[in-house]
Amino acid sequence: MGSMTLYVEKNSLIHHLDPLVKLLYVAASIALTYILPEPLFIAGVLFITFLLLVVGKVFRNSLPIVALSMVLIFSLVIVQGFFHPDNATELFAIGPVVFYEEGLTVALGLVLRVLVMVGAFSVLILTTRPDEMVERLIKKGMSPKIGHVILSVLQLIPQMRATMGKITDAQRSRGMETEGKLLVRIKAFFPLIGPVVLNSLNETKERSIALEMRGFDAPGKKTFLNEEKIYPYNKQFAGMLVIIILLAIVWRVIG
Amino acid sequence: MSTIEVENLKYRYPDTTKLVLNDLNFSVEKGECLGIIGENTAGKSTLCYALAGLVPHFYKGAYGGKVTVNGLVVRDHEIATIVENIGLVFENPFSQMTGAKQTVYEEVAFGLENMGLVRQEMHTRIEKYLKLLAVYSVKDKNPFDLSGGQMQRVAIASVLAMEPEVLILDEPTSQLDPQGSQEVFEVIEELTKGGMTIILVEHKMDKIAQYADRVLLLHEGRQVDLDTPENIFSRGDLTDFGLTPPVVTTIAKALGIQYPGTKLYPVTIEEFKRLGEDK
Amino acid sequence: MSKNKRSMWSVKLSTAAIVLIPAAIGINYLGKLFASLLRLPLWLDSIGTVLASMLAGPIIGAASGIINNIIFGITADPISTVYAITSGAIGLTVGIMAHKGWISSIQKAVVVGLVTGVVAAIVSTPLNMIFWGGQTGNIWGDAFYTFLISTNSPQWLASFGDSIVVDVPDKVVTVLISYFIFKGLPNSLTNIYRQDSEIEEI
Amino acid sequence: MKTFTVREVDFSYSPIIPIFQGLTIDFDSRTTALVGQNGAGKTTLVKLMKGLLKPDKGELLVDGKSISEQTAAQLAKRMGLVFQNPNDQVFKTNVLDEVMFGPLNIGFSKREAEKQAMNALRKVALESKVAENPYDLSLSERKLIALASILAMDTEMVIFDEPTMGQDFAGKEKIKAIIQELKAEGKLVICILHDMDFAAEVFERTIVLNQGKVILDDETREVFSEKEVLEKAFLEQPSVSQIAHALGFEKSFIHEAELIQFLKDVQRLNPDLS
Repeated sequence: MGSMTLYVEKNSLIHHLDPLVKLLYVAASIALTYILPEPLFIAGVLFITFLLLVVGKVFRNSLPIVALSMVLIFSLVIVQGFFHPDNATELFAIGPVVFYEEGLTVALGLVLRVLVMVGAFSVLILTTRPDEMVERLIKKGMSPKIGHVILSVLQLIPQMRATMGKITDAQRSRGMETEGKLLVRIKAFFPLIGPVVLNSLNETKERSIALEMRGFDAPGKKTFLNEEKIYPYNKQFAGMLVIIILLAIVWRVIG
Repeated sequence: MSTIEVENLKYRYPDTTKLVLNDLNFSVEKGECLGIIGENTAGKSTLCYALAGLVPHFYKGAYGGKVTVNGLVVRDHEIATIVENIGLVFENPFSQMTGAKQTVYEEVAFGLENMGLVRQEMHTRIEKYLKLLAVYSVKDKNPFDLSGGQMQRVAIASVLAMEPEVLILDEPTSQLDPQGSQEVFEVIEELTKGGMTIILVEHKMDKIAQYADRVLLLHEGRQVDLDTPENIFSRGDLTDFGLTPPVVTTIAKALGIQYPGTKLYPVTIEEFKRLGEDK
Repeated sequence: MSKNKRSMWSVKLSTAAIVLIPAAIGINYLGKLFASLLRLPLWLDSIGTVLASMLAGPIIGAASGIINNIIFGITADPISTVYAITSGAIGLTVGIMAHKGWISSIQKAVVVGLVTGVVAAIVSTPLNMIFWGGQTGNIWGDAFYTFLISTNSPQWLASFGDSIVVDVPDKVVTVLISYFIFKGLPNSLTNIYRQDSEIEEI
Repeated sequence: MKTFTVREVDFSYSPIIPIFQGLTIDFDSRTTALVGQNGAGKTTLVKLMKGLLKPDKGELLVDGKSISEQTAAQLAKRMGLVFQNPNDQVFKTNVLDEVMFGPLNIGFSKREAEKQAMNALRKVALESKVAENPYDLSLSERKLIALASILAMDTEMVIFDEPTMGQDFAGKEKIKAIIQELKAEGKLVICILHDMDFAAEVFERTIVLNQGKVILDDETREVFSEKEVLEKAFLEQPSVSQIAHALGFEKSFIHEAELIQFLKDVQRLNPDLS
């Protein structure tokens, strides 16, 4: 039973970067698409993001993540293309509905922005071990308890997924149908979700006890088993990202 | 002063009316193994909670009397302080894993990180207890990928690594298969031999007979008896408390094999054999 | 909850309350999974958040919601990160209303569901405007958006409508399901999340 | 007479690791214990029998008729399966509703279902807890509730998966009585067990599974006398047999009373020796 993570174990420059720098990159790349919203410029940011994915040897792994936002992307193109309020220049028509150039331009900007967001996140999550990221954040002042919550969710969910099969088996053994009309399926929802909910709540009791017994609530300062990793060119990368953002803002103000 | 002292302990869970622990009085000496037996409703687990400070700090409710562990009055200290003196392992190995650690090694480290130990000391202790519990070979595995018996031994290692004076084992094998139980009992045997102070709650009476120096018999929250295994298991009224003696004792009773000059029956095979031969 | 005298904003988080958050997030996940498995026409992906709010108050509820979306952002679907704020607002709303006694009957629970749905839509609308020009990517919602835009409604109103048609029915059902589960929980469980209780001397 | 036949069944979860190859077992009216180490295939076997899994090859027959066309929910009318972990099925807010869920699903009227449920609860001696929340009870009580929820469905066959785990003496006595009662009612009873003492004491027939194969299948007494074969499957003899061995007797025993009688005889025959 593994942990729920999209992390891909590879040896690349991006993998060795500080998770916080990657996090900063996510924030910076999204911010840039707002500071300088021209589609051409956003495409540039997108290109760099894709480049990072390639350098990180995870470009292929990012495709399924991008695919998840396809519905949104299609919806953006269709709705804006046909119905954006500024629409004036006709591109083509399907029967009575007309597809406009202005809407397409707006949609293009939005789609590129979605892609930058998904791409930048992919850089972070495909090349960073979640526990490494959480440990970094804790050392930067995030509450260790929040860190604990995040890491335990990643392990809890695969376990719950495994219980799901057992519950379905148990309720089917008691004559419950899960296929058929909507009403039959609605009726099956409670018997299926009920045991997981009750169990996981009940388990919080035992797990809290176990954590208490391991000093989870200890008031003193916590130490760490893992030694702090040394990240190469950490400050330089972070500084570069900040400078780029500042330059973009200046560009926007004078331009 | 004894390692554990319990005086007039009374307890009731919040929003309930019945006392789960009703006027308990006993003490446990350093290096002793105290067995606790009784039906499922006897209050065994609640007593364990009271020794570890979970009662009354985690479970509030109504509380009376005094529990002292290693000189600390449990009522007056936070759980985090008490756990450095007394460790608790319970039946479900699964929910005892923190759930936030990727490897067995890190799992054991969890408590030590919370205690604020320096790194070198952590490594020393983790290695020591993983080896003691015979789970060193799985140190890089995900705790949830272990068998029940292995997981339970990791749970014990995690608690022992905090080096408490006393270890409470609350039905540590009831959710395990025979092989897993065997693994855990081997560890318990090691620990009792090593002079660890242990409180063992167990349904398997032959195991109680084998490891416990004294046995506390509980029934509906009351302390019925506290005596040696021979005395407890020779009682004629055990079924009234929903219990049966170890199989050897039943056989000895049927055959009239006793310690000479007493009304006591043997509780282990070795003693049974010895007395049988003497006779 | 009426017995609960502590302030609902109490900041000291008990271990039990903290352990509740991962459980809540897991329940959210499984709610969504079972809903899609049974092909139900709703998300049902915030049952855990709502339950956590009912059990441990607005802070834990909001934390469950926010962390839920961040975690799904970094493990499955980056876009869900954007709606962390919405999930947080859902947790807050239910937590506050539950504390004020709004989960004492089915009728009241329906009101909680309606309010939560509207709050979710109000919070989501600016997010949708900022990030995707007002749409949500939900087919029914976007269809409604299109309809409103084509009747010359302002974009923000269309966007709000887009969210409303998606969120309100889902949140009403979610709150009702959570309400039934909450009412069925044993006392021995619900009272470990309460921090007000004092130790009584006997 | 009720029979359940597993005929030439092949099954695997993944193509590389077969679980069963040509497995054949005939269950008859004798109460049967199914023992074996973890991973021997016990739970997989009962899932196949219950229609929760479908065999890759071979047939499963109830009274000679194949069950391959029936879904698990349909089979529920005929065969009850008590799962190991009650927490995977308990979801109602009181004990009575929980136990009534199965009977209602398979077409009992509300009144019948309630009657069945009360009957079943009486058998596990929890009838006084009908109104309680199952999660306010202990795990071992909840296990008995899950057991009652299957008994209430009044099926021709009942399969138990590890019913004695975590039960105290009283709990085991109840389960023993239930199994004997089911047998008296002419029902087919099969039970997966880790507890060899309980298997020896209660069941007429014992089947030992090891790595997907039946390595022993006979009257319980015969099975537990095969010390070497059991050891190969990493199983122990019942503790009475172990005690007898420790005392230096080679004979195998499955009941306490037998050993006591035997020892008494030894005492009488050799008064000075023992």
